[in-house]
Amino acid sequence: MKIALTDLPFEPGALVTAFCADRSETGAVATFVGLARAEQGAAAALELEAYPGFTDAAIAEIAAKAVARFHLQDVQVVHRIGRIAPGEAIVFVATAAGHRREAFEACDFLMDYLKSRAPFWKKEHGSDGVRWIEPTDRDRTDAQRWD
Amino acid sequence: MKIALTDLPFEPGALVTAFCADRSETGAVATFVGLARAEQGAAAALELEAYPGFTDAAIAEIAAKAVARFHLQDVQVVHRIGRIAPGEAIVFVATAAGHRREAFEACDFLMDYLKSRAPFWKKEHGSDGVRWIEPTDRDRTDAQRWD
Amino acid sequence: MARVLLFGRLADQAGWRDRSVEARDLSALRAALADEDAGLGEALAAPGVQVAVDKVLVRGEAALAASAEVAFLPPMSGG
Amino acid sequence: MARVLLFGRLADQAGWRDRSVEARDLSALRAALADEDAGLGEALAAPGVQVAVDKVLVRGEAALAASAEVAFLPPMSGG
Repeated sequence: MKIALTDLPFEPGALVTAFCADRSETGAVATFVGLARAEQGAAAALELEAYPGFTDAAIAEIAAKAVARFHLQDVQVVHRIGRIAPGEAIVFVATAAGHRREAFEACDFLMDYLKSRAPFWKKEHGSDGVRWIEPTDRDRTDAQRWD
Repeated sequence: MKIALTDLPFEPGALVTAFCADRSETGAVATFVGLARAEQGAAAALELEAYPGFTDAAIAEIAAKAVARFHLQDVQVVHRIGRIAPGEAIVFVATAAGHRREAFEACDFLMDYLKSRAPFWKKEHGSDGVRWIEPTDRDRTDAQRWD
Repeated sequence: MARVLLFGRLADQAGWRDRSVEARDLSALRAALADEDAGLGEALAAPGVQVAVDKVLVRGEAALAASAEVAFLPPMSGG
Repeated sequence: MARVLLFGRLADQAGWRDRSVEARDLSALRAALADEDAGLGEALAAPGVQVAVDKVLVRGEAALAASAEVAFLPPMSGG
């Protein structure tokens, strides 16, 4: 299990390559990459704040839950913090399991948590100024599917 | 939309890198990598047969359905054919959408189709000889979720 | 001459996967193949075996153009 | 001296995100901060604002060790 916060751009493909390497009993690897959208120029940049030591510990705790609940062989989460330009990766989640249903559901579960409940504070720098973002109703109902 | 059958090993990470590049309005990329399992030595190799021109056309048709049903911005399927060693990638699916629910569901939908209904014929070379594989009951019920 | 393709266990059973057969329609083609190899004829007619002519699935009878490609497809296993 | 950390809109509102405050417990710390900036005091007490002492969430009162780290966390937005 690897959990990381990074304030530098990262390349999801390279993470997939490393994550898939040397697996002889893994049948399924599901991954998710969240990218910053330009929103047709309305979003100039996204700024994500974390509380190092607290945020990564919270993510590690939920990742451990996912491992137990979905019988994962492995899980990785990389989350960008700081200022993020449109088109750049914000979050990467990878799950490895014997079969695909477990890998998919665990990836979905982790993303719902990361998008709605994880300890980040998000600011959007747009053409009309700066605003703090709260989770959407859909984020909340998506996350409640697992409760 | 890119659909490919290949009889050579391929590297899923490199596909993810290319798939994620230059996307300013994509918020979500879900991917799935199916790997050949060693089954503790019981499976020496997998052999997949396709009908070129028929198999890829069938996959393209279901991929187009996924695009329409889940409002995808893009989709890619790469499927290995021929003899596949444990640990090698069998299938890669990537879906791009504005938001994660659509990307996840489309990837799941495509994998259910590919694993149960796509025109492939699968042979397992094991320690106890060679046998043709049919879809499992779980493959069938998974695929029926979308009907 | 139609080009006949066999896939999966059908090819294993027949001992070939690609050959040419003179036939005007599917029935004549099936008859010609069964004539030569009765076991194969039965296997091709078994439930679950689908037929594609020029890469399009057909049910029942179909006329075959001179250069038709006829594929016999056992139950698909998925990838 | 407790080290006080503010996150998200709380830091924007206060104009700082990291400082030291002399306080034996959370109430004393809240009082010291409100004394200096009444608006901030209110914001820190608003519903939805959580408090972590040494990176562990606490509810209500808590004693503060000499080198305690106290973080005020506005509603988390997810990543």
